Amino acid sequence: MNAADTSWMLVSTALVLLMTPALAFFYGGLVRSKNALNTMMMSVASLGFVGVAWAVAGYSLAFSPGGAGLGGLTHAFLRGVGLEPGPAAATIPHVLFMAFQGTFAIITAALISGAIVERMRFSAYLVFITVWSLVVYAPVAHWVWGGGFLGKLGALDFAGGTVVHINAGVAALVAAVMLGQRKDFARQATLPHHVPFTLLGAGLLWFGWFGFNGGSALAANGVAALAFVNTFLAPMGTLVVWTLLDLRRSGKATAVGAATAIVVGLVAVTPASGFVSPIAALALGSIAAFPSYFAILWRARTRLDDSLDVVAAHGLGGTVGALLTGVFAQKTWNGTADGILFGNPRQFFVQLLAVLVTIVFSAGATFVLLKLVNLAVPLKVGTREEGLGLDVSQHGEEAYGSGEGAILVLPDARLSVAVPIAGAEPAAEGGTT
Amino acid sequence: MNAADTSWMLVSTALVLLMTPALAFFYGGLVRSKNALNTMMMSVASLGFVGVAWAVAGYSLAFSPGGAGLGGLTHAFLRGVGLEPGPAAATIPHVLFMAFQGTFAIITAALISGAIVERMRFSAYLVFITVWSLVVYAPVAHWVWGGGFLGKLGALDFAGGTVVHINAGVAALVAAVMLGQRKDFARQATLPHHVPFTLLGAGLLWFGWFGFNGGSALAANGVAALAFVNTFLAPMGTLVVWTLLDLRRSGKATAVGAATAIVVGLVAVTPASGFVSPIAALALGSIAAFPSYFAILWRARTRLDDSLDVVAAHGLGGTVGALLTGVFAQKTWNGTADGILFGNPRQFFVQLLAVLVTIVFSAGATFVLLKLVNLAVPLKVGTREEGLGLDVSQHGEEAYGSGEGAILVLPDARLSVAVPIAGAEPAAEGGTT
Amino acid sequence: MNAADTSWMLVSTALVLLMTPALAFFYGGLVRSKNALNTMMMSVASLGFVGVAWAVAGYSLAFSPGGAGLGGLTHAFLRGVGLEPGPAAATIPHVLFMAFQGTFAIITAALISGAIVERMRFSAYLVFITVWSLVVYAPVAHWVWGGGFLGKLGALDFAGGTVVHINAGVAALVAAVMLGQRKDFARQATLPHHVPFTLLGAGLLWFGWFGFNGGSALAANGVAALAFVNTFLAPMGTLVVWTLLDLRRSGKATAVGAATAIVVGLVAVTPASGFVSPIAALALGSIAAFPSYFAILWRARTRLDDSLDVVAAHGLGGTVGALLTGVFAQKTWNGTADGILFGNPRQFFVQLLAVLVTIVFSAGATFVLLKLVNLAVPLKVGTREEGLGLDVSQHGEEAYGSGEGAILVLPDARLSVAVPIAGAEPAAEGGTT
Amino acid sequence: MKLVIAIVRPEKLNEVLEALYANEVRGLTISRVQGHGGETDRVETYRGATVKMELSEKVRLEIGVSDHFVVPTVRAILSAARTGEVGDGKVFVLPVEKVWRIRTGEEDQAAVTPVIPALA
Amino acid sequence: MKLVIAIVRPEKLNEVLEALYANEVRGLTISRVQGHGGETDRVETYRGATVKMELSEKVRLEIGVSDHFVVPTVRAILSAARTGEVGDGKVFVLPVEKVWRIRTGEEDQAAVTPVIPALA
Amino acid sequence: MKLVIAIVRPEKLNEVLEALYANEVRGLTISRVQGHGGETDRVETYRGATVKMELSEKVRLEIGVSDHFVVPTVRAILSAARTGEVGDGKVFVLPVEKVWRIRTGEEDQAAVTPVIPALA
Ligand SMILES: Nc1ncnc2c1ncn2[C@@H]1O[C@H](COP(=O)(O)OP(=O)(O)O)[C@@H](O)[C@H]1O
Ligand SMILES: Nc1ncnc2c1ncn2[C@@H]1O[C@H](COP(=O)(O)OP(=O)(O)O)[C@@H](O)[C@H]1O
Ligand SMILES: Nc1ncnc2c1ncn2[C@@H]1O[C@H](COP(=O)(O)OP(=O)(O)O)[C@@H](O)[C@H]1O
Repeated sequence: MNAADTSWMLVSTALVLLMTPALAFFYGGLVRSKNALNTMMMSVASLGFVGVAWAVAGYSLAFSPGGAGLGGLTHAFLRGVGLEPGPAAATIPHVLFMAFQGTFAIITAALISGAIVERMRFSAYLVFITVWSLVVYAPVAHWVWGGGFLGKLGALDFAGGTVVHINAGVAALVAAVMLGQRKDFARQATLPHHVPFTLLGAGLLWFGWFGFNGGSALAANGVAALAFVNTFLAPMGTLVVWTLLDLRRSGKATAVGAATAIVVGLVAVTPASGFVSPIAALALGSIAAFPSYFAILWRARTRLDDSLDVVAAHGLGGTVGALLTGVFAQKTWNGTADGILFGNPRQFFVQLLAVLVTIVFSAGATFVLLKLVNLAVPLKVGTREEGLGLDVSQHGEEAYGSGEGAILVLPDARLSVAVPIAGAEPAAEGGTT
Repeated sequence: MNAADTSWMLVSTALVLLMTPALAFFYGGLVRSKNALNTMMMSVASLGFVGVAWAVAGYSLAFSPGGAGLGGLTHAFLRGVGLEPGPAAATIPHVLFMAFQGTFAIITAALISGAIVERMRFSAYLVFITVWSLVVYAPVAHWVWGGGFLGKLGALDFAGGTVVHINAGVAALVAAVMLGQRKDFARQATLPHHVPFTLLGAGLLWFGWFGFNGGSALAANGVAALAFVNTFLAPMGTLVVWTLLDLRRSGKATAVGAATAIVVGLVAVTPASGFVSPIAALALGSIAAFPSYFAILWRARTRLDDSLDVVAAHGLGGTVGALLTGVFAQKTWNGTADGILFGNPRQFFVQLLAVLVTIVFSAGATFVLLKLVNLAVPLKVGTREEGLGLDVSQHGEEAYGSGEGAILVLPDARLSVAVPIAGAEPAAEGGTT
Repeated sequence: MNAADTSWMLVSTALVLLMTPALAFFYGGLVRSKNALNTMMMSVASLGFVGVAWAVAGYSLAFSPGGAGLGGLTHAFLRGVGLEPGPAAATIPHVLFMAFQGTFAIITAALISGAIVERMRFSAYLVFITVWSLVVYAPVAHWVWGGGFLGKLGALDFAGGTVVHINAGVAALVAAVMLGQRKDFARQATLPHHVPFTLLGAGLLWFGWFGFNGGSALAANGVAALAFVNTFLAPMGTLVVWTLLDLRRSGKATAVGAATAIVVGLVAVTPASGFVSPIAALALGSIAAFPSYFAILWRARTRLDDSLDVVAAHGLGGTVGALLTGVFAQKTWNGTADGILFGNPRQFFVQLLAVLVTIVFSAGATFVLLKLVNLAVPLKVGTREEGLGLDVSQHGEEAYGSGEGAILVLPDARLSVAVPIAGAEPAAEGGTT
Repeated sequence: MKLVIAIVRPEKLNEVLEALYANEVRGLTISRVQGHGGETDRVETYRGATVKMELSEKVRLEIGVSDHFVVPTVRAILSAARTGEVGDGKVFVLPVEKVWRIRTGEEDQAAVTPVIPALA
Repeated sequence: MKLVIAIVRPEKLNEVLEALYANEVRGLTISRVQGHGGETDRVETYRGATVKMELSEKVRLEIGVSDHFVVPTVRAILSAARTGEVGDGKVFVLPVEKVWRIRTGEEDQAAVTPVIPALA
Repeated sequence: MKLVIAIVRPEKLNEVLEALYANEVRGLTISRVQGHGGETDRVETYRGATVKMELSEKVRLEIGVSDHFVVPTVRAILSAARTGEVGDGKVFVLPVEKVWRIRTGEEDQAAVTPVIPALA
């Protein structure tokens, strides 16, 4: 065990965990205020439900020895996951590796929620993401990182272009289609109720992403530094290009656009971060701005209510990143493989294959899962509840309560006996205890 | 000195420092908007006043060699606290250990404020927490961690179940009783004015808590990883159980509940984090949801205006955690001691003793201190100021100013001479400088 | 290469990057809501534009071998910046050093924006900060840290008192004068629209500043711990003094004041952090409260619309810190140089010289640059746009949209063909896809 | 038909509402407003700037009532909203020419009598 | 001159505005209000406290019109704002004695006819 | 008794208030509203969606005055609120039947004359 590596991985794990609350704010700012809490809770809940599922079975399915398609149950309930280094990371405690990977499962499930905000029944959502993390996320993680067939084939995915972003993006697409549109979609303007939250979310996501990509080196070494610096540069390129596209289109550099650009750049560099040179990362980030920018414009003209554009940002951004990894990868930087630009076109096709396999599996499995969940609990809330807002209808709360006209419902029998400590006398002009 | 350990402790200290602003948002979101700044300032002020008191005398009282009950003044004004490792932590600079421990004192004092929001005179509060950190916090820290009698007895408190949470929870209870109720308590509904802030606070608290518990290993080793992972798992368990309890009770999974659950899970695992296995931590977190959940429901029916339920979350959560440490502790994981489940019932009673001693001392000392402060400055603001809100009455500010009807009071003589640099000519259509 | 140092520098770089979004909130909370996004975007844009400029040329100009006044272009486009340690930092990857320094350039440019909020044309701002980072920031960084003449002279600037804070403060002064006042300045009260954001910003800035100062040791060693702990103590002193000054002046401890105090303390300790003892840092922070406190009061009576008091906080705070470094520096702590108090008055005059050189150069160069930008794009928006607010006029967005009276403009031809995936049938009572 | 407009203290709103419901007045509309009158101004400070806040938070109630309901309505407000300190607010009664209930198109008196919810 | 005051559901606002514009009513002022009537209360829970929310979000329109415009204005509102469920709101018509347009000082009828923006 | 209702630009509010105070009008109530009239719409963009904002921010003043105060009140508003550009707003004068001061129960004229605070 190496203390320096452990130190970095402790930090990285904390950073990635922070990304899920960050996502809650990124998404939460983009919806209407009557759905703010529901949207945030879709991320927060993942921290609980997917996290527990990960400890119970997800980690084992993804990372314990098994077949080409799925791991076994050796590590179910964290059996055999101890303080000594595990097989996947030779210099840090096994249990820390488990937690680091758990943060990935949590945020991947939470990412999906952006496509289905403002209309999904919360209990159905809880069932959906919990099971999804076991039957969709865990297998794909196994294929790429857990000893499965994509990793063996040589697919490069440093920190989760396929496993996390394409996977979530495709699931988001399927979920958006299956739930159908919000009742006001394309009928009424649904403005972001709190753009500063979206900027806050983007800032914290970037911060956390240093752990996501930099931590995927599983050590505090040169590869970590490379992944880190690429995570630093790529979104800068995306942000500049996006801003210029915005200025060119309407003369206004939008803040929602800037926040989106940062996320798209981070998504795109994720699979590439440990494999390409820093200047290539800057190029990759800049290039990745274009498809997502225009996809978002185009999506708004379709009938697809992928409400917060998860498909354009994560699905498409992840795909572009995964493919460009096959273009820009450079053995002199990563010691592993070259991409097209450095004379190895094969890598590109391996990347393409990994992308396609992930798309097909994620789409199919998510579709079946949602169908099943729908049998147990209807996925969508009623039109009335949608109109009232999901904060009140699903959570019994308002995000920004003013208290006007709020009448306290006194419990049947307000205890008239004093609480035990009530003997102490109140200070000063204090109330009567 | 070990660089890897230093690296981790630098990070941990920063993380714990961040918890106090995080707490400002956790608490600040739960009050009415007219008291938002006051509530936040109760945490922020602790960063200044308790921090300075710590450097001046608190650290010395807690950690310099002394008796069983209190340290000496050897290290007052940081004398002898240098860059070489100190006695308490052999591999990191002494001065860093001092800062790390300082962040604990700061947040412990700030935690108390949740019980007395919306009514305490700010100047009285400043005096109270400053002195409290010296006469209540420092001794208890000394008993458990500074070479005092509880540590010698074998009480297990990894990161502050007794020192921080029970201590703050009990002080909160005493303070709530002595200040008495807010004038609207149980008369009017006082809704949280900004639940997203509470979620933000909970997210940042969790993030910071990795430094709190993980850093309490004082090194980047296996114990740190264990404490870290337990801090990762326990709140997940609490969050799931709390959500299910909420759904069972009213069909609505509240966001305030989710934020509370995260904190309760973190509190409960604090004393246990370096002593129990990960799966035990998950169990411990899940179990800890019950007492706090029902205590909060019950408290609302009493006359006790512990406004933000510090007693239920920290006092009770800390007690449950400290006792369960005596149940779940496992020598094969911690190398130190077993709990009941592993054949050592004695540990449970040592834990119980530590809890009781802390409760008695904290209650008594806080009571006397508040009585004394009240002689100098009345603890509670007048009813009028309470009605107006403490932001305006104590801080002369509004949290969310619109500027309507705000008239700028011009200083008696607005300087009509130009400022020195005013010679430079204004650009474009610029104003007249 | 040293893994522990790399681990700490990875974290530090992430922490400093976070400071720019933090600044967005610190500043964003202080303006009126109609300018909230514009103010935040002034920081966010720096992450893109200055970041890219840094990779393209800024890093090379500042840190590649060159003359006394400016580095060369050896490292333009990051040529020769690899994973092996570079000349400036012997134990961490060169590319990581580049990124760490890049975060400094980014925030320095963003700091300026506080003086010119609510009135600068956004496109002119983009051009300004991008070029400024190359022609003002890079040279000054070279002088002090890149092998230039101020470093050679023995000027002590641990983490950027001159390079960052005086530099930004002076540029802010020049920019405020050249743009002229806002139309409502001194006519109407312009209240902070969201003080909690300012507190959030201050909290996150403090957190990030541990990387800023602690990371400037470029290693996880005793110097890092010293810089870290000084960054911990100094703002505490400032916060206490500022609060007491506030209480003395009006009986109210303002929250905006507390946030400002934290920043002033951080600014002042920046140049000193690795050179003075912890108790001296506490003293330094306490002393630094006075000049900035009274400068802010005084500024409000002048005609200078340095809207968010960048000059008083950063220019003056940085100057005080740089000079006090020459007073409190202590060889027994830093191994480098003593200050006046320890018998070396020469150091004070070297500090003074560095301050003056920076002021003169920054003022002159910023003046010329703004004149040139103004030829291409008028710096200031029109009075109408100012009245409407820069969020709408420059970004086409509102920070807090309610959607009332917002009519969705349908694209000319809403695609009536279904999107590809629309074949899948909607679930439950779902909308018609 | 009359329109009763009342400006009251926010902290008195709940009491006013209860008094109105007790008097069978169940249809009403409220909004947050700011008022200026004889109250002393608050002073606030933001960095160097001192600011006098000349407006205080109030709540405005708007209640359409048939003529014979005016007196009980006003009386309920007057007694429930009073604290006796400057700033308690005002009540205005305005003439109304016509009222409609949007849901049914009912007019005048019928329009302002709310349905009693099944479980009330 | 009359003042038409309408309380409608927020989600119906855009339809109401369109209906008004279609009827040449282009000058109006709106505000967010909260209403109480026959709607069932929402229940919310914050930790131990259960709270009954007796007010629902509404939007209030205020439209100054000349006499012959009252009927089309009211008709437009009545039809556009209706859902048929309890809570649709009310329309009040009040007499107005005098109107001024601030920009020009024009009075009465002239004051409430908005300029047609060049490109509309 | 009359009720003067004025819709003005938010940036003119302070000037209007000053003009009113200068004319001894000290009791009033304001609220934030949004208006539609002849002003050109703002266009905003949120990702793919382009949105036309048809309402502009305004402030609404409501001032109960005795009859002989109507003219000076209106005159003060008209001159202080004018910019000359479309969107300056309107003033309406409505008849009031009765006024009460809640604090004292005083009626009509007496009810709208604010106490002069000791130190004013
Ligand atoms: N003439 C008026 N027209 C409209 N509103 C008024 C008028 N006078 C007072 N108000 C409202 O009533 C509130 C209380 O009035 P004020 O004169 O302060 O107290 P009091 O009625 O107790 O003498 C004010 O804040 C304002 O909202
Ligand atoms: N008498 C009234 N005066 C003023 N506003 C009223 C009155 N009655 C109802 N309203 C407003 O109209 C809204 C709808 O009224 P309600 O009685 O719930 O439904 P409906 O008109 O469909 O019977 C209320 O929320 C309230 O804002
Ligand atoms: N008929 C009306 N009824 C109520 N409010 C109106 C009416 N006409 C205009 N307003 C209000 O006055 C504001 C300015 O009116 P507008 O027609 O734009 O400008 P102007 O009065 O300068 O011609 C509007 O935004 C609206 O708030």
